[in-house]
Amino acid sequence: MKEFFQRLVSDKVGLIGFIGILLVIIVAVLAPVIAPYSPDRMFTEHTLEGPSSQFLFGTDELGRDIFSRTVYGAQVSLQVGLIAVGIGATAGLIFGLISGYFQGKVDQVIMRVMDVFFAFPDILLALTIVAVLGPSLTNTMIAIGIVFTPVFTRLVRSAVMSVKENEYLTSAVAIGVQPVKIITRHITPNIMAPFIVQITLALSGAILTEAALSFLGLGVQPPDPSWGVMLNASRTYMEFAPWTILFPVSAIVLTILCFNLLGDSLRDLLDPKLKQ
Amino acid sequence: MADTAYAIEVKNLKKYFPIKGGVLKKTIGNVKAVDDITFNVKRNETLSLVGESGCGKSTTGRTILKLYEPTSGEIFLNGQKISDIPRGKFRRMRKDIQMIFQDPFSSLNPRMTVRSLLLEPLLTHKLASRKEANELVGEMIEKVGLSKEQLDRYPHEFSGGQRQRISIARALIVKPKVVILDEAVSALDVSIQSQILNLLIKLQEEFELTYVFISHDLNVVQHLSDRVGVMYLGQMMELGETKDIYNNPLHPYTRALLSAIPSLDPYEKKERIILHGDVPDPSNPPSGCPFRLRCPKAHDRCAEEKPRFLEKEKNHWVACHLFDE
Amino acid sequence: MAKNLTAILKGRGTLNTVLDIKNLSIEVNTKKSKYNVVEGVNLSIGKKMKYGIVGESGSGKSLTSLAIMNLLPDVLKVSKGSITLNTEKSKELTKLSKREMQKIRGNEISMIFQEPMTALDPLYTIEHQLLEVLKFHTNYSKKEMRELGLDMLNKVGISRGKEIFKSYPHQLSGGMRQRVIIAMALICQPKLLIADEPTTALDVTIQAQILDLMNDLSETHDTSILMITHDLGVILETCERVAVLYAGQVMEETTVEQLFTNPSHPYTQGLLKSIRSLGDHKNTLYSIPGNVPTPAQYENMGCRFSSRCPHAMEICKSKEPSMYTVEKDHTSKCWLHEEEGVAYG
Amino acid sequence: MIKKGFKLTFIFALLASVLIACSGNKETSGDGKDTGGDNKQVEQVLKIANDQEPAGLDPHKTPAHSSVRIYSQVYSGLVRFDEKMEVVGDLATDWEQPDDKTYIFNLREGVKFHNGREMTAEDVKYSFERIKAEETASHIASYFANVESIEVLGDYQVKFNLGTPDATFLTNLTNSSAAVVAKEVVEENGDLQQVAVGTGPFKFKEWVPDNKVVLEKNEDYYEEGLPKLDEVVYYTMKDEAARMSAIRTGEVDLTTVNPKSASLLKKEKNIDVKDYQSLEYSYVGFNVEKEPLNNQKVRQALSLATNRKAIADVVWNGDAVVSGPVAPSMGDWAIDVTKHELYSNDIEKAKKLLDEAGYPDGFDITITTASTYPDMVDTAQILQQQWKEIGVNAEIKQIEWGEYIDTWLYTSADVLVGRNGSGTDPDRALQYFFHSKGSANVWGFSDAEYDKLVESGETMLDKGKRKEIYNEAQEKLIDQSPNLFLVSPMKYVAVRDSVQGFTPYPHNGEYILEVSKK
Amino acid sequence: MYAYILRRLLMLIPVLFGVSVVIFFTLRIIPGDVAATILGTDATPEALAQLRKDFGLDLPIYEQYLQWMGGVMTGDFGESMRTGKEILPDISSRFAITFELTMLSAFISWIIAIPLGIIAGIKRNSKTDFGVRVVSLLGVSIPNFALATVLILVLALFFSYSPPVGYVGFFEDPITNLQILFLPALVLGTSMAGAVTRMTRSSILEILRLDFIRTIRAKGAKERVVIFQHALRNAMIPILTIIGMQIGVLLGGTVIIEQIFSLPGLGQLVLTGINQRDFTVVQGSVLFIAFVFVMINLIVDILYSYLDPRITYK
Repeated sequence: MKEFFQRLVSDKVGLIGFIGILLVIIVAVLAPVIAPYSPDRMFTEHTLEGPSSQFLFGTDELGRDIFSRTVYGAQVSLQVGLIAVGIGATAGLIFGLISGYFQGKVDQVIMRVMDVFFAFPDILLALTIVAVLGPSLTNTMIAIGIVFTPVFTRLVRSAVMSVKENEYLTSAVAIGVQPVKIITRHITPNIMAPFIVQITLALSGAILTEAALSFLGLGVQPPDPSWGVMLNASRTYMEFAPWTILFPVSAIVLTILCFNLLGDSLRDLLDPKLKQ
Repeated sequence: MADTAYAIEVKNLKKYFPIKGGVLKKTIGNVKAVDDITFNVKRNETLSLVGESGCGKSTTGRTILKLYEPTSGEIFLNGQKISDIPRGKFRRMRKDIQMIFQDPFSSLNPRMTVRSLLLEPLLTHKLASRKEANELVGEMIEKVGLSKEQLDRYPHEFSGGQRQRISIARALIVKPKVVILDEAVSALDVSIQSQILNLLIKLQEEFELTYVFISHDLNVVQHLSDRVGVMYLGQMMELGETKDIYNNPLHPYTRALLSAIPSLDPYEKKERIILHGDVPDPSNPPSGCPFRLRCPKAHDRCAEEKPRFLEKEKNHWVACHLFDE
Repeated sequence: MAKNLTAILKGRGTLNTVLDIKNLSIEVNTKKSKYNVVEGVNLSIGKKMKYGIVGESGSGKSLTSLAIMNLLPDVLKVSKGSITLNTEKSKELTKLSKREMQKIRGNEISMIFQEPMTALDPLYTIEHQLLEVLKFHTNYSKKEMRELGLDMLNKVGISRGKEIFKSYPHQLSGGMRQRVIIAMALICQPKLLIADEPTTALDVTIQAQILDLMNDLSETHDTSILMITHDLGVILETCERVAVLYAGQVMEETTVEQLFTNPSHPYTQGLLKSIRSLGDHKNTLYSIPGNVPTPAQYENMGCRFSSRCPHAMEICKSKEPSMYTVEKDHTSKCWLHEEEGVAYG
Repeated sequence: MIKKGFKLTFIFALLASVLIACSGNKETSGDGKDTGGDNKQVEQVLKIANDQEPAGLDPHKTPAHSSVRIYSQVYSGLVRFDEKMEVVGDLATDWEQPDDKTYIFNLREGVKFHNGREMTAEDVKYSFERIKAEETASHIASYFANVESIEVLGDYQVKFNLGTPDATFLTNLTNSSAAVVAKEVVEENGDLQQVAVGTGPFKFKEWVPDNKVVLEKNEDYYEEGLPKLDEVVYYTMKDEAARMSAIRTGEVDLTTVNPKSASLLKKEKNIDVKDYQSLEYSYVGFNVEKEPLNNQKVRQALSLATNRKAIADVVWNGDAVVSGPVAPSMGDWAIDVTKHELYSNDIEKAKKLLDEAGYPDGFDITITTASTYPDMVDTAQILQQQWKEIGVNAEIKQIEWGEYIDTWLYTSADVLVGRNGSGTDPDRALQYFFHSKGSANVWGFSDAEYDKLVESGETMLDKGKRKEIYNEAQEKLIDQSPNLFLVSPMKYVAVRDSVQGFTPYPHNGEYILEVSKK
Repeated sequence: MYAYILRRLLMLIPVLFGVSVVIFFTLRIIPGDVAATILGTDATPEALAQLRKDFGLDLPIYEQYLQWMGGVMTGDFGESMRTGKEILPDISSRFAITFELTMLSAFISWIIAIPLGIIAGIKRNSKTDFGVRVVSLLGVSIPNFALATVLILVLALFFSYSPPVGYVGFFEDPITNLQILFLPALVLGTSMAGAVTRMTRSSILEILRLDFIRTIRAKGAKERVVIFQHALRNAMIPILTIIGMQIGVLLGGTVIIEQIFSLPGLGQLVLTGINQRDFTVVQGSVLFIAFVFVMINLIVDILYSYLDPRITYK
């Protein structure tokens, strides 16, 4: 772990990503402290005002402080990302482990079901699920989680299969270790590298998917300020009041960039093939 | 039927790997990795299986260990027939038969400390309480020439030789009766190899172990084994006492193999038999004797008839038409 | 093919050298660490000579060969010393530009590697990969190239050349691939062939075929061979001179005959002893105790073998010995020779 | 393989530059300033950006605005509104009323359907019977529910027999959906969703789904010299940014825009922005059968807590007027609500009412609205803020259109934010939406007195008296507050200055009959 | 090979069957139905019931499914509930647009990504590498619709340019067609490019460490030959996987871009279908997209064997 951080520090790209994400998390956690106003407080006399000392990033069409909303948006967007990816990753881990370890018929059944979900285009699947469940923060997260499950399942499954190629696994079988322990102690820790990389990338994917759902009006519900919601609302006013789009867009772009940079360099750092 | 004097008996063992093909993935052929071999290993004996890559020696070892299900034939462990015990049930018997692998870098789980690697077999088979187990681990690590201080390190902090010591400790800590060593020293440098070989011999005496030693290194095999079986294309070509095999090889393949070892004596004159061509594809072996395509002494009969495996001299078996008149 | 001692002696002592390595050091240079993995290596390979470098893994033998080819991985570089190639005119390889080096590789010096399984591009036919070398270095027509290629395959014992031309590497066995690689290495008639563990991955019967082939070819092609291996048997089988590498340094350098009959360095002695004791069935083998030091430990350890040496003295642990000439054509890097009073070379 | 890749790259780069070059050229010609070439006559093609794909073209079945704006150019009705919202003849030249319950229309002679057949009284009879037939499921069936029979008196004369006197009958006839259609076309196609054969100024030419609908000039249109345009093309462009960009660059000639975009376009020299007060108003609907909204005081408190001016300012950029159940653009019919007590935004009084109703600490409630319309979402958010002041904690639930309609229909939401078209006659605004048997009264609102009032309004033919009835009904409705009536917005149409003779009216935002291009 | 293709095609059946079941029953539990959306707020319960009957929505759900599937089996995807038009011709004409857009986007992304990935891979950990990684990821990081809107606005305001309105097919007028598709493809391509760059970079890196690259260098190959003839071709295999997946994702992911740029593609059809609860349209389109998606996967797998002689499907 320590060694890992040392290597992370030596990789500037990854470090930038890591620090960036840390900042976003801090902002999200400290949102009530940082934000000068409540994110849904409306100053109806001050709609669509440019940045000023009172409103650092200006105000939106309903006279709300964009700075406060961007700060709280970090909370909402991160929450969406974490929980959605949490759902997808956990389900994927379980299915993938079962599928990759036991193979045979179980594997066939799980993978065919995943194929079915995989065959649905992401956005359309999310859209349909949200349409069924009704749009809300929770349902958005569930929908994105379901959409991500097949990807994680496939990844975990193939990682399990490649771990199974290692002799330490044959060795564990030869020693007589119980299948459950083989999965938990020998396989799971060794598939974590690609799994974690996928998680960082999926996090950015989840935030973007939420934004896309917001564009279609099916994402996080107002007045909750997810960046996707802000972005979509401000599209109409972009020309009239560019700051309404500038700040949420910057927030989303930088955050996703950081997740990607981190994931990218984790991939290099954790990939034994690229170790020098 | 089984003789309890033998630690292991293998009778007419076959292990075929199916080749799938066609629209419905039906089996369209077989790779005959192990094709009807019979041998036994006495208690406290070291039997080596030698041969070139693809000859089926590893598959034999792994099938004995029930890492593969045999296609047919019988395997006995200490007189008990294990070939038809389901794998799940066999799990508990695994403490009697252990395995040491070739690659010291991939045979230890990189995410586990040496301590947990050694504890695992004990706890799995409930051979000791956690406290006792910890003591046993300490004893064992010292027996293989490492120190207790090294227990909390991870495998990557060790050199190849040290890792192989850890693997040995892990295999032996459950006090098995039989150990299958699959190319256990092949990946090591000469100076380290001899350390490990010494250790293996020492431990064999101490724990009264039976070894099945699988290797392609004929020098090492000569040093370690009581008896040697020479395999080619899934079949046993010759089996006998080590000294008989090395001093009086009967099978043309064994002779070629032994002559191919580079000599270490600059003054030694050696008759070198250079074999031509490569080992045939095991999914499509030649008719009759599997070695006939490369055999300098092949004749018509070799193509027509598979040679029988006969005891040509006392305890010296060979499968070759030259010795079957 | 019995080894004839007079034949060994014939090739030795040729003053006319193909390759001269002087005081070569190779350095690991990353942001975190900087140390030598190869240090002060001197070698000189005569025309038509078969020269061996023997050493355990991590001894730096492969890095030395890669340094000659200027193919060291990015984190490694030659920090000191020179590598001179004497063909028509002598060239200092460490100072050549990329392009000049490209002209030498595969043409004047060629190399074969350990793993025939992975040394060929899986996506191209044998024909493409074999003739590619000619395309890089000559102006032959396609037809001429094909003829040369088939001829070369014939020479490495592949008679069905036209068939093999059309195959992809995965369709060939290990021995066949290694033959193809040798053909590739020799097709431009290089002055020096570096063989880095060419038979380690092969079965023993195939190893015998390949070593036999290399011996034949070097004689018919006037090519010098630098054989890199961990297997003393292979050295004895093929080479005339040998350098023993340990922990990045040459410990002993002499003729093959002298090395086997009169090893001078305790490491060489130990190595030979442990191999020879393999013959005694089940008796305790002679073994060199301890482990090979890692490059990071090299600094301030005096003689790098001192930690494992049965003869180690106080001075060995603190001070690095020099190279001593123990007899004609025989040098060894050990403080014992100082005691014995042999000449410092 | 590799070489091929490079070639492709090169070709693509080339292609990209050609594209940009071409588009540059097109720019100049698209403006119509290109005097070169022999075609000096300006193409009389009007390109309109349609913000939604038309749902279908059957006038009797499709109320969607994106459809109406198209089929209203293809079909004609018996009568229409003129610019002063007076009923004038269209297919009927004139009409007589032998009694309160009978209308006889004299039809224009020689009017031809676009398929060439002459339109006769039979077609009028067929059309209205189709509207009334249950299997048609026409959205305007209720408008003509009291038409008892239709008689053909001659080729050019048709008689409508009503069950009761109906003051709204003529106004209802002006509705674009009360169109005269050709029987054989219906029979041939099953319905008229994909085809359009009418008697209007434009003929249906083609409909490329999600792309465009093309209408061409009806050469046989009965009014001489009209229409002036040769072709009208409705491009489906759902994205406001795309519409803005297209009107700016002259890719389209006419588009509706939102107030903020309108203010930007007003600065452009090639674009005229026309506005008109719409007949729509935004509202908050309550499920008056469920607690706590079954309590009139609660509803009144919410009305008092609502600052309608702020909604007009924030959501509509200030370009909306506070509205009652009848939109102010209906002129005389609408009462002045600004002075109404419940419109006073008196927080104290609101709190007091809540207290009296038994909710001193307020309550929790969910506001449902359609994500399809940003104005509704914004309105909901403002209400959420405003109601917070009296302790009402609202959560917003945004659903998309399909579900919204369902929710509306079955009143499965407690509070619904929406927008109503109040129609062209107060009868729709008051009876249709709030009579206890009104088709659109989904709120569970039921008041016997009110019912009687609006029933009498329908049959009252005296305009003065009728107005009084409706004034009272409006007062009553505001007092009961089954819905909160919020504001009625302005509508904006941006047109290129090459478009001549375009004026939008509240009852017809897209009157293009006399439009031409220069 | 043929056996392999045949087997894969057979395996499509359960997948597509699964897709059909999932989509069919999911749609049925979405609140609201086509009748309600057609009649809007002018709906009366009687009118609604009539319409529902017209659409067969009053039948038991499994019967509806069997009817639909029965039709699909015989190539009859049914008729749109909304327009009464046959669906299949509509789907295929719209698919052509979405497919063209997808391919164009993919193409743009390759042009951007593959050279960048190669450069980054060769100059690993250099400033160039850093720059390339950040730039390529920027494309991924911007939500499509934001980039599209900004692009439209900037082009209109500062260059007085907007893409031509009204879609024109490629074969009617290729230049106009490409003009219409260029911007949306650019937006989609930019967002795809990041992943392709990343994959190119890491597979180039991986390939460059393989033994045979050293062999090729030892043969005296110029760097250009090493990279383009050997490394890139080997790297193409994992890149192809990504590309295949992306084409699949794009096929369904163009919804937003189609809406913004007013392209009458398949995505819009599905979206409107969902919004209007036009079940038959959604079912048919999704099944169609799923079919194309799995076919693309199959084609990618077959391409592997073309690129890589080691892969022979039996």
